[in-house]
Amino acid sequence: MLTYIVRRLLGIIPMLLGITVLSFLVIKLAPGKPVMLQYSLNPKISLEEIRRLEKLEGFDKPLHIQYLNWLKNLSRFNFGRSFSDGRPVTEKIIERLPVTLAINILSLLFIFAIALPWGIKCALKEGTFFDNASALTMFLLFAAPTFWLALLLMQLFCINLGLLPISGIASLDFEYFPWWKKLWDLGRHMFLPVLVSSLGGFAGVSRYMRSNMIEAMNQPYIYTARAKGLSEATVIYKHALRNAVLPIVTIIGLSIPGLLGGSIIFESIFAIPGIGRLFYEAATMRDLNLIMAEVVLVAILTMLGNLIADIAYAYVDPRIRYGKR
Amino acid sequence: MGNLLEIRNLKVNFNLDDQVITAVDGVDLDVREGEVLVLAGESGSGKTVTALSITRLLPRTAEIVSGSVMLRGKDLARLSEDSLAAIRGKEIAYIFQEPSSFLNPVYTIGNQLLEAITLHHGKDKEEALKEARELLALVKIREPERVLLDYPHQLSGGMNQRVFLAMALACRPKLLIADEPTTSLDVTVEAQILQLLMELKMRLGFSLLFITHNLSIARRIADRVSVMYKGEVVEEALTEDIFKAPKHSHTRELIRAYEKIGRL
Amino acid sequence: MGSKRLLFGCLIIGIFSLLAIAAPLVSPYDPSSIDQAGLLMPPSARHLLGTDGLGRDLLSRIIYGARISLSIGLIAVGISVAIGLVFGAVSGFYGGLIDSLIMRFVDIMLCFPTFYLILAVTAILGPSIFNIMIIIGLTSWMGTARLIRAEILSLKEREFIQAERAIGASSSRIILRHLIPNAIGPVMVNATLGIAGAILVESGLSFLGLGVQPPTPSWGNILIESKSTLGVAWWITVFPGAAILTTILGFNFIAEGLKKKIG
Amino acid sequence: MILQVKNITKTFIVERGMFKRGAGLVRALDGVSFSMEEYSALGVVGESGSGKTTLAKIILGLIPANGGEVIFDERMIADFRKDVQIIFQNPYNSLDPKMRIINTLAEPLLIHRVIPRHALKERAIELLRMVGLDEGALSRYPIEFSGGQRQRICIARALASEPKFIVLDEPISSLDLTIQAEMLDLFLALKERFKLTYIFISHNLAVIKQMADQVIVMESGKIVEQGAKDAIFNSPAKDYTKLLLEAARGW
Repeated sequence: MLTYIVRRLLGIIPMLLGITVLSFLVIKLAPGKPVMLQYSLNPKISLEEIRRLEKLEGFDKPLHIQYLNWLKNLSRFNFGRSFSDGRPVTEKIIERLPVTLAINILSLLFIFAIALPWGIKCALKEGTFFDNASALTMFLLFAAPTFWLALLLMQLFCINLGLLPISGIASLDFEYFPWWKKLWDLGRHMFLPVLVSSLGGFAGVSRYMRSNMIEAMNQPYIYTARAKGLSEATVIYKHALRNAVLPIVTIIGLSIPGLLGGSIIFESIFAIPGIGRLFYEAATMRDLNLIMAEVVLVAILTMLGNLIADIAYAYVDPRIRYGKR
Repeated sequence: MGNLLEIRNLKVNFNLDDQVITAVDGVDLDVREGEVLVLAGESGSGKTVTALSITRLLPRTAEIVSGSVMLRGKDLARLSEDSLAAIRGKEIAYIFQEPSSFLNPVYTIGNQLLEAITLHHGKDKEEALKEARELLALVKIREPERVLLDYPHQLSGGMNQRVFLAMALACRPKLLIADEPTTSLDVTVEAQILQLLMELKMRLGFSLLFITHNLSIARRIADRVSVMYKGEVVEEALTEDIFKAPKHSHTRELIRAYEKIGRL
Repeated sequence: MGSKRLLFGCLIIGIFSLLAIAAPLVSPYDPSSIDQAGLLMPPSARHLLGTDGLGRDLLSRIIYGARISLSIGLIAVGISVAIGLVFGAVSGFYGGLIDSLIMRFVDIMLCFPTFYLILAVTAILGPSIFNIMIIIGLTSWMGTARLIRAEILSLKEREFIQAERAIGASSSRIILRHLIPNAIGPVMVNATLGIAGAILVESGLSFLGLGVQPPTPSWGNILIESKSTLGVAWWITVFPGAAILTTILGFNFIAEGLKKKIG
Repeated sequence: MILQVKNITKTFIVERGMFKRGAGLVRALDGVSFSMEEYSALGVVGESGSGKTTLAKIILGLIPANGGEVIFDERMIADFRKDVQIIFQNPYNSLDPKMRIINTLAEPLLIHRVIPRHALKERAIELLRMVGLDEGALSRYPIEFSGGQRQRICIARALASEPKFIVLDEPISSLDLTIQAEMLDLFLALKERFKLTYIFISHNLAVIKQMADQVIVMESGKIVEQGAKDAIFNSPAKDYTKLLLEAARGW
């Protein structure tokens, strides 16, 4: 087990290298000089000034030197300053990260808490009205653009029914609330964002769980379990379920990029100050340092998510944990 | 000798998307107390479906259209799912063709074996473990302690079939149904498993319904042979008689083929 | 079941494609002409789906939007399938070092949540229709590459490929006459789903204002307005979204039907 | 000598579970040598994992060996790919599911330019008749045929280029008993008709006894015993051979 983990951890190094090189190249696609871009809005800066700044930031050096310098800074979590307000990029991201992580983790929990039992139920009722109706629903959820669903839900809950606040993560007078009211307030604000960011994943995971379960129920060992005289409940929940659930572990890892990507859209719709919205703002303002920092960050988060899921899967599946004798 | 099991006019259909296929078409079959009955036939002849129908272990698409399955006077075909579950494993046990895929890959051998032991008799853990070791010794597994902790994929096909046999015999069933249990094994291992099976049958006195396409096995172990062809039993006779004087044309064809390629 | 879905999907996509191609003939108004009679008019006989905030006919804008959205979907997937096919086939057929290099590259690409990468590149290169097609294509080929590689690896193990080699068939003959015809089915399914995915990405991008730029109508950018008209003009939210939903459903139905057909 | 196999070794790398260190090496073949006379029939018998199939693939050049060599006598084998053919165990996997039978049969004819294009169809029909099928099969797909029929088509394809040497790798073990018997008769008839030299690989000693005049017994990649059929069956020298015979005869 230990050797496997060490091997996987070592595997991160080339991945990190690849991720940073690719991110670096993406930014270098930019036509024109970055410094120009940065200060182009500022008419007071002269051409000489720009040259000087370029030298200062090392933009006159060859590409690989620039990359190495950038990498050196990166290893110290120094992504430079934001073009828009001059604050350190790292600081801006750290400030915004908790909200995004909280919503995504809540979504993940929400997805799995509902999608797994739902998928199992569909599998056990394969071909019935319930199964077909849920298949259709999931199909629709899969096909609907998230931001459109968000708009419709906002219309319904916030405008027609007036039940929920339309945007933000807290009320204006949040600070003066007692703790229970704070919690309630947060809950009301978080409800729609978490729901919206879960819907797509929910459809995917429940369909996946359903097909895994159906497959497991058709395996030879299910005949064995029945032939032993086990009750149908034991057959399903001991023998089929364990086999069907194991591969789900890797799905958690795979759903991370989707969730993080979705953050951009729903955070900007619901006006939530997370890294998704930060990225959106950076993209509209062409704030290169910030864009680059976030691209690297989400890629690393994704990679770590996959890594953890892989190791977890290898651990829970005895066929991988123990080889042949 | 009396009949342990009497199957009468069994008919099983498979309801597929666009058609109905009759897999078993009016089968009568008797298994006598303590005998070895070989159910022989080629692929698709309906022998496995017949065997699974006895305790209704069929896939969802299958449907028992008619027939009775009497076990010592009790009609299994009319029993509720719960009462049938009480009979499976306890009075009628199965072993299958590919032991490695018929064992659950995510549980240890010990777990699966203990399940079989404790299911029909409430035993405490110590007792059950002792029983498990004895069962493994019964099927001549040398390192029972180690095997109990192993997962199926860590054992060879032959070992898994031994484990399977131990599991099937846990409740000392009256009838053991073996569906091509040696087909996926090498010939030398096949010989060992068959020998073990016959030894255990002598010791424990169960009846054996053995399903195979391999007539040389039939010749070796059977008291009687039933031949199935296209969902029907076309011939049933004492082993000696059927090889000496086969009556049905399909049996003759089978035996001719066996003489050519099954017999050394 | 499979063929019914396939038919239904083809019907939906067929209708949208026809509308898109014949946009100038079938749309009741020019998509950018402004009706002086009023902005944000609800659906009526004059404007079947109502008008937008500038008084433009919503139906006409959706019909013209179909042109943009469908062609972006189609071309982006064309690019991504082409790249995926080459990488996947090379990787699967030759194996060894080149295979591990390509697959590591795929792993790395997959670490970038597509939307971040696309947004980063559009932010830098500027959002034009052309850029969007290329960028979506360049960032969505990894699934296809993996699929093709897996298909080819499993086909290579099949005995009929060995038998072909035994009768002396050349590598190119095996690839062209045996591997590709047998691997193409899953690729078609994948590509159909890919078109749906690309249309979704485009609409999201345009909705954020970083995709197709107004006044050119696309389904995503028509919806931008709905943020500010929520509760005032429901039709601006409902109809373009429904167009996206139906199209995606159509492609998904085709994919499902194809999958069943292939077996 | 039509075939000489000299000291073939082949090792495979296998992953042994993720948490056991590194990969293991498995010796699939270990110093295998034998030779064959023209028009002779060699039976190779062994259990799973004995290296039979690996040997077949190496002889055909479908996978490379790690050591040793396979020599076909140049005077007799002019064009390796045309003159040496193989029949696999699983007929369900051996035909391209997307190809009509006529195209499958035409492939070797086209590749080796055995006959002019316009005669292709006629030749394909002839091939089908040879293996007991008729021209109705031409425009159909593999899925429309039973296992036995598919194996017949595989034989027709193998014979299309008029080979001198055929490797039969468990060619009947996935078929029903009665079909197996028919296939053996077909092989024997074709052997006579085309003056074939062949290697027949099987785990079934009874089949080997009928199909071969020389026999090789293999176990874990090595040749345990080789010799004339009668010698092997009547007075086996090695324990393993005895064990196999005993298992096949019953106890």
